[in-house]
Amino acid sequence: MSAIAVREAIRDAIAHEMRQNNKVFLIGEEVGEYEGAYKVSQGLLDEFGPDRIVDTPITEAGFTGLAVGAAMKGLKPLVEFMTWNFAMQAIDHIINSAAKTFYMSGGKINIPIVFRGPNGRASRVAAQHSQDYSAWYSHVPGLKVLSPFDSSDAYCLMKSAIRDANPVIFLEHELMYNEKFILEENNEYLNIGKARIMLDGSDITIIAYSRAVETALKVANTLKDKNIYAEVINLRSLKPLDKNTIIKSVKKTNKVIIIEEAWKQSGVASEVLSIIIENAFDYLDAEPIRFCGKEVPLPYAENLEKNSLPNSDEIIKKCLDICL
Amino acid sequence: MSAIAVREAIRDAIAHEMRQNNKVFLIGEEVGEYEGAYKVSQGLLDEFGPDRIVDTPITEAGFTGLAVGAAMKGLKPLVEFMTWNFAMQAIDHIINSAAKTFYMSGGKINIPIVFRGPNGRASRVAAQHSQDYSAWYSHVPGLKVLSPFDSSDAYCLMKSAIRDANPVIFLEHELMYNEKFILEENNEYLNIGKARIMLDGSDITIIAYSRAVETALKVANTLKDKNIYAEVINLRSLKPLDKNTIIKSVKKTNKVIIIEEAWKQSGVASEVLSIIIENAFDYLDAEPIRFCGKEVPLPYAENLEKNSLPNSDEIIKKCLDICL
Amino acid sequence: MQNLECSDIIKKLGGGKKLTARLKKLTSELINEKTVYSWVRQGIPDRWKVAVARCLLEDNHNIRDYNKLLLPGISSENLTSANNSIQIFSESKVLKTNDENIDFSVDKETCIKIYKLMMRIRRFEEKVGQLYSMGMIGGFCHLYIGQEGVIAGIESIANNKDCFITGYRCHAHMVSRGEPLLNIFCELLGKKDGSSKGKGGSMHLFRSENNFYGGHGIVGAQVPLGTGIAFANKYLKNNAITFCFFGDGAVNQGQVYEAFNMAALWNLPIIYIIENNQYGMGTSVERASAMTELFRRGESFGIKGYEIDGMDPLAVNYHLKNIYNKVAKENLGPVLIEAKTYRYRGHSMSDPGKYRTRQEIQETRDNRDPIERVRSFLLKNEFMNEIEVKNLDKKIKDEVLVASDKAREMPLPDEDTLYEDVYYSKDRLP
Amino acid sequence: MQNLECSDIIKKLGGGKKLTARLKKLTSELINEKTVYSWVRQGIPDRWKVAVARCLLEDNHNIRDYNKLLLPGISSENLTSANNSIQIFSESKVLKTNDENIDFSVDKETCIKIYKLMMRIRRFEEKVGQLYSMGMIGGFCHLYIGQEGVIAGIESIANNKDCFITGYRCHAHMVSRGEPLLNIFCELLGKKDGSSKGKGGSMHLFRSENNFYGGHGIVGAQVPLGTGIAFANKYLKNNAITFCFFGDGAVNQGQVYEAFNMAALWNLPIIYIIENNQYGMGTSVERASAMTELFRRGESFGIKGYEIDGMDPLAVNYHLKNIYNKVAKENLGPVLIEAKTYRYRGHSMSDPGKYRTRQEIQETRDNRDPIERVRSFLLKNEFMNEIEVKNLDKKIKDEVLVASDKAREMPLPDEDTLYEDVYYSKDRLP
Ligand SMILES: Cc1ncc(C[n+]2csc(CCOP(=O)(O)OP(=O)(O)O)c2C)c(N)n1
Ligand SMILES: Cc1ncc(C[n+]2csc(CCOP(=O)(O)OP(=O)(O)O)c2C)c(N)n1
Ligand SMILES: [Mg+2]
Ligand SMILES: [Mg+2]
Repeated sequence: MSAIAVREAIRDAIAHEMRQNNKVFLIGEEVGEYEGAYKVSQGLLDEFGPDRIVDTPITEAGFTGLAVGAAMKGLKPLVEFMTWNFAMQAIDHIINSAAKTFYMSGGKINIPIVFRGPNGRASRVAAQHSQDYSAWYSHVPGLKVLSPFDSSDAYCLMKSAIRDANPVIFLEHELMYNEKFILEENNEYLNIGKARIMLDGSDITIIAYSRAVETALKVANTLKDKNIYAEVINLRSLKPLDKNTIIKSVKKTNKVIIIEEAWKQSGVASEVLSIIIENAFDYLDAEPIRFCGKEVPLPYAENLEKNSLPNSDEIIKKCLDICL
Repeated sequence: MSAIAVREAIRDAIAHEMRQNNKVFLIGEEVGEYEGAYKVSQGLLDEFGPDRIVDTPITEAGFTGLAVGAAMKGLKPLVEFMTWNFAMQAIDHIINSAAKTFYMSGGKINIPIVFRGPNGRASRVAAQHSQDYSAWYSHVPGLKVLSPFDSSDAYCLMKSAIRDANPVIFLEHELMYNEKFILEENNEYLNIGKARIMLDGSDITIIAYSRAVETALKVANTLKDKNIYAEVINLRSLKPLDKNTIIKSVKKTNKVIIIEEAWKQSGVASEVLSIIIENAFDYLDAEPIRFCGKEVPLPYAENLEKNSLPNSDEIIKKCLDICL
Repeated sequence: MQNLECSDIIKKLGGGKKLTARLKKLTSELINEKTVYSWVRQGIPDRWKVAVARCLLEDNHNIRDYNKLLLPGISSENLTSANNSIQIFSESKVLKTNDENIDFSVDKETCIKIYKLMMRIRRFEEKVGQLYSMGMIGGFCHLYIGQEGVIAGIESIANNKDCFITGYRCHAHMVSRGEPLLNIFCELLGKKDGSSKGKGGSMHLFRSENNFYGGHGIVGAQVPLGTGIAFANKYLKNNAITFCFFGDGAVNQGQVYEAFNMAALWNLPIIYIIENNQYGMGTSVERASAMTELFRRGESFGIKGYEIDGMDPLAVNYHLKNIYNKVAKENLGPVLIEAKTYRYRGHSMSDPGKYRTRQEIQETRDNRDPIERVRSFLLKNEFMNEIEVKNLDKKIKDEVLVASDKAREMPLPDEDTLYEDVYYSKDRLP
Repeated sequence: MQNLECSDIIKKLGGGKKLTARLKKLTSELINEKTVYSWVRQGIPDRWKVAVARCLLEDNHNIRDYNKLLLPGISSENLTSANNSIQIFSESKVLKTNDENIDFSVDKETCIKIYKLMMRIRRFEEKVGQLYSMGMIGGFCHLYIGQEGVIAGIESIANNKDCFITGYRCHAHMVSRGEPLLNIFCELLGKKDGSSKGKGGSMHLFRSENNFYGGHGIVGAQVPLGTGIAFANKYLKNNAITFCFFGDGAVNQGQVYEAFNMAALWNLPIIYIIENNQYGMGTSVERASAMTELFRRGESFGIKGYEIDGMDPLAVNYHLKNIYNKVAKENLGPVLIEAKTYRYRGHSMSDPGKYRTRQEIQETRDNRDPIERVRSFLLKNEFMNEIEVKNLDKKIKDEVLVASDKAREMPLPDEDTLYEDVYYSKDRLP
C-alpha cells in the first residue's frame, strides 16, 4: 500500500473502469493529447485511443449536450470540465437534460453519466475561475453529488460513480491533486451516500468536505493537544447526504461545527446544520456553527485570497469556547 | 387605492422608471409586439417604441451577455427571461459577467442591470419549466435577489431594483401575476434588504417568501381560530436577507417554521434556519422546522403536482404540535 | 507522392521576400501534409492549405498511409473533411419541388403509408385541441397541425433503428414512431398509463424502444443531444442515422452551432431538420434571423444544406431518400435540411395569434395542405378510390375517438409514485 | 411602386400549378412587401423574397414610406439587411498583404507610434514572464508576445471613444489603451495600486476611462459583452465603434453566433477580430474547427469577413482603416476580421508546449515577426536611423524596468478591502 496522488487515483479509477466496459469514454477539452489541463488523464489517450478519449472544441454547452445524448443511447460518458466554472455554460444540459429526464420520461430513459473536474478555488486565479458549486448541484434532485477528499475517496468514489446509472457530479479540488495518500484497498466500490469518519472523537463533531477536511483534521489535531477529542466527518457524498452518520455523531458529542470553503448563504453547511437541528436539537449543548468561505468573489491578491478562506485559528478558538 | 394585479404592478413600475430615465430599456423574447409571454410588458412597446422595448431571437446567453455589455457602457437594461428556467443558458453571464465584474475590476465597472421573469412552478408545465432558482442566486455575492409576494412588493421592489446600481435578480411567480392586491402608496422606493411583517403575532413565527407567503397567511388564519397568533414574515429580499427582522421575531415568539416552495436541500429555508440557530439558539422553545417543495423534478399529473408542494394541513398540524 | 513546383507555390502565395526564401528552402525537401499544416500556422491562408492537401490526396487513394506524416492528432479524416468543407461550401441549395423534370411519384404502399400517418396525426391533434379546450389537458400544449408532411415524408424513408429527437412540439413524432395513441392521450391527460406515467406531459414524450428520444422543453437543447445520439451510433458502429428536428426559432441558439461544428469535425451520421414554420412563437423568421436562408446556416461550419418544401411529403420522401443514402452509405457526415412548412394553429393553446393574418393561414391551408396534396395524388394515381379514402379517414377518426374516450376513463397516477423515478433504482450498471 | 410581371414571377418561382394560380390571383392586385413576406411564409424561397424586395426598394429611395406597408415589427431596416445578407454572402475574402499593387506604407508618425506600442508590449510581457518565473505573479498568466501586430495596427486607426474588449490575454490591450505600466505591474503582483486594486489579476484588467472593458476569463464571453457595448453606443448615438477580440478557440463558442446574429439583425457598429494564433491551448485550429476559414464564420449570419495578416501591422492599419470607415460612416454594420497571428510563448506560463515544434516557432520569429517588420520599414524609409531606434528601444526597456521595480516595492492591498467592491456603495443610480 503505497501513497498515490489524488490526481493519479482519479486517473487509475477511470482507466480501471474503461478496461472493464468499452462503453465508457472520456470527453472534454484537452483531455487527449494534452492529457488534461491538470494532467488527470495522463496516459489515457495512449491506452484507449482517440475514439474513447475525445478532445473537443471549447464548447461546453455543445459537448455536454452531446455527452448526455450519447448516454441516452447507452454509452457511459465521463465529461471533464477543465474547471467547474466553465460548466455554467453547460448547466442547462446538466440539470434539464441529465437530472430531469429519467423522471420526466417516467423511468424510460436514464442518463448514466459522470461530470467531473476541479471545483472551487485553485491558487490565485481570481473570481471567475474559483467558484464552488457544491451547494448548487446538491440542491437538485436527480443528481448525485460527490466530493472526494483524499486518494481513497477519489479512487473508490470515481469507480462507484462510473458504475452508477444516474448522472453523477464529481467535484475535485485542484489544490488536492498533488497530495499523496495511502490507498486503502478494501471498499473498491463505495456505496454512494456514505460519509467517512476520519477521526473518532467524543467531545465535538467537526463536519467538512473536500479540502476543508484537511482544515478539520488540523483543527482536531490542535484540540487534541488540549485534551479535546474531536470527531471529524468527511461528508464525501453531498447528495445524498449521510444523515445517519451526522446525527449519530452529534448525539454522541453534543457539539458540532461545520467547515466549508464555499460561500455561506444556502451552502452545504446550512443544510447540514438544518438536518442536525431538525433531528438532534435536544442533544445539542451549544448552537452549531458554520465556518465558510467569505462572501466575496475570490480576490487575486495573495493576502486577500488567504483571508477569504475559513481561518483555522478562528475555528480552534471557537471550538475551545464551546468545549471548555 | 384600488386593487391591482401583480402583473400590472410590475409593468407600471417599469413604465414609471422608463419615463424618468431614458437609459432604461427592456430586452427579451416576445417582450415587444407580443407584449410578453405572460403579458407583463403590455402597452410598453406602444409607449416606448422598439428602441427601448427590444424583441430578441431565442438566444438567452447572447442577449444576456449583450445586456450586461450595455450596462458596462452605462445603460440600464431590464432583461426579461420568458421564465427563469431558460436563464440557465445565460447563467454564466449573470454570475461571471454581472455579479463578479465590479469586484474583479476593483470597483471600476459596475453593472446596473435587472434580470426578471417568472420563477418556480407554474401550472402543469412539468420539470423543465418549473424550477425555483431562489437558493442558487441568493448563494452568490455580488447579486441582490428579490422575491416579491404581492402587488406592493412587486411595484416598490421593481422600482428600487431599477434604481439600484448593482445586478438585481427579480424572481416573479407566474401564479401570482393575476392576483390583485391593494397598492400601498407610501414607501415608493423600498430599501432592498428589508423583510415585511405581514401579520403581527406573538406565539409562533412563520417565515416565507413569494407565493409561500399565501400559504403562511392561510396557516396563520387557521391558527387564529385556535387562538394561536402567528407572526408572518415575508422575506421579500433573499439577498441581502433581513436578519434583524427574523431574529427579533423569533426572540419574541420563541418558535418558528419556514415555508418555501423550492427544493429543501441547501434552500433558502436552510439559510434562514441557520441564521436563527446561530443568533437566537437560546431563545428557541422548539426546533425550527422547514416545509419545502418535495425533492423531485416537478411532475405533470395534476395530483402529483399538487402533492409536490408544501402541504398546509401538514404545516398547521405541526404548528399546533409546537404551540400546544 | 507529388513534389510540387516551387514557382507554382510562390505564385499562389502571392510573393513576399522572406516567404519566398523560406519556401525555396522548403521545396528542396519533400512537401507533405506536415509542412502544409506548419505553413498554415505561419500565416499561409487555409485555402492554400486545402489546395495543396488536395493535390497530395489526389495522388494517393490509400489515405491511411499518410497518417504517419501528419502532426499528432490530425487524422487524415480531418484533412479530407477540411477538404470537403470547401467543396461543400457553395453547394447548399434549394431543392425545387416544382421542378417538372423530377418524378416525385412514390409506390402505392409508401403513398398510403404517408397518407395514413398524416391523417392519424391530424385527427389526433384535433382531438387534443378539443380536450385542451375542455380543460382536460393542462400546461403548455403545442399542436403540429399543418406540419404533418415533414414527419410523414421522413418516416417513409427511415428505419426502425434510426433515431429521432425533437423539441416540445412532439406529439406527431411520437405517433410516427409507433406509440399507441392511448398512451399518448393518457400522458396528455396526466394519467397513470401515460407514455411517461403522467410525469412528463405534452412536451416530454419518449419511446426508446423505437428510438424516439423526446420531447425536450428547452429550445435548441435537442440539437446537441441528437448529435450525441449520432456520436453514440458511430461509436457503436450500428449504422443508424439520427434525425434531429428543431424550429426556425431554435436555429439562432448558440448550442446549435457548437453541435454543428462537432458533427462536421467528427463526421457524424446525422440529418438536422429545421422545421421552418415561419414563426418562433410570435416572431417571424425575418425578425429573428439576420440571414433567413436557414438551410445555409451550416455553411460556416462546413455543413451542406438543402431547402425542401415540407408541405409536399412526396418531395420530402424523394429528396430525403437520396440524402439518407449519402449519409448512411457514403459516410457523407452531417447534412442540414430546411423544410419550409406552416402551423395552422397558435404556437401553443394560449397564443392570441396577432402576429399574422387569418388570410395568410387560410391561403396556406387552401393551397398547400400536405394531406390534401397526397389525397389528390392517391386518387389521381388510382392507388385508392374516393370510397376507400373515405373509409380510411373514418377508421382513423374512430381509432382516435376510441383512444381518447378510453384515456379519459383511465386512473390518475398512484400518489406514491411521486418519489419514483428520481433515481434509477439499480445502483450500478450491468 | 413597381407592379411586377406575373409571368416573370412564375418563371422565377419555377412553376407549380396551384402556386401559379395563386400568384395569378395575387398579381392582379398590387404586389408590395406585405405580399412578399406573406409569400415567404407560405413557402416561397427567401431568395425570391429578396429579389422582389430589392425590385420594390430600388424604385423608391425614401424607404421610410414603405414602413406602413410592412407587417408590424418588420422595419424597412430589416428588409434592407435581409437584402444585404445576400450580397454579403459571397463577399468574404482574404485581404492579401503581399499584394504588390497595394501601398501599405504609413506616415512617419503612425509608423513610429505602431513601433513604439509593439515594443512597449513586447518588453512589458518579457518582464512579466520573468516575474512569473520568479514566483512573484500567481495563477494564470497569458502572454501576448508575437501577436503585437494586431493590437498595434488596430490602435493606430482607433479613436479614444472607441471601445475595446477581449479575453484573458489582455495585458497588451491594456497597454494599448494607455494604462500606466506601473498599475498593470501592480495588478499582476497583486498590489494595492493595481489597476483592479489587486483583485482581478492578469486576466481581469479594465480601463473604463479609455473604454477598455476587460479582461474576461470565460472563453467567448466577451463576444456578447462587446456586442452589448456596441448596442449601447448605437442606443446612445455616440458614433463609437467597438473592437471585440477573441481567439481561434473561442470561435467555436455558441454565444459567438448568438451575438453575430443580433449584431447583424440590428446593424450594430462593431468589428469582431479573431486573433487566430493557430492554437487554443494545445489544440490547433484544424483539430477544433470543422471549417477553418474562420473569416467566413459570419457568413451564415450575414456578416462579411476578411482575412488579414496580423503579423503585418502596416497591413492591419491599411485594411482596418478602410473597414473602420465603412462601419463608422456608411453604417455597414458588423464586420468580422480574422487576423492570422502567432504566439511565441506557451498558452499560459504552465504550458509544456508539446503540440508544436520548436522549429515552427523559430521560423515564425525569424520570418514574420511584426516588430522586425516595422523596424525594417522604419529604417528603409528613413523615419528613424539605427541609432534613434536603439535609443528608443533602450528608453522603453528602462521604462519597463523602472515600473516593474517600483511595483515590487508597492504595498499589498489593505486587508479590510476584502469586503469592498462587492456591491456598488451608492444604493441608487443618479
Ligand atoms: C431556451 C428557451 N427559451 C425560450 C423558450 C420558450 N419558447 C418555447 S417555444 C418557443 C418558440 C420556438 O420557436 P421555433 O423554434 O420556431 O419552434 P416552433 O414552436 O415554431 O415549432 C419559445 C421562445 C424555451 N422553451 N426555451
Ligand atoms: C468557457 C471556457 N472554457 C474553457 C476555458 C479554459 N481556457 C482558457 S483559454 C483556452 C483556450 C482559448 O484559445 P483561443 O480562443 O484560441 O485564445 P488564445 O488563448 O489562443 O489567445 C481555454 C480552453 C475557459 N477559460 N472558458
Ligand atoms: Mg417555428
Ligand atoms: Mg488561439
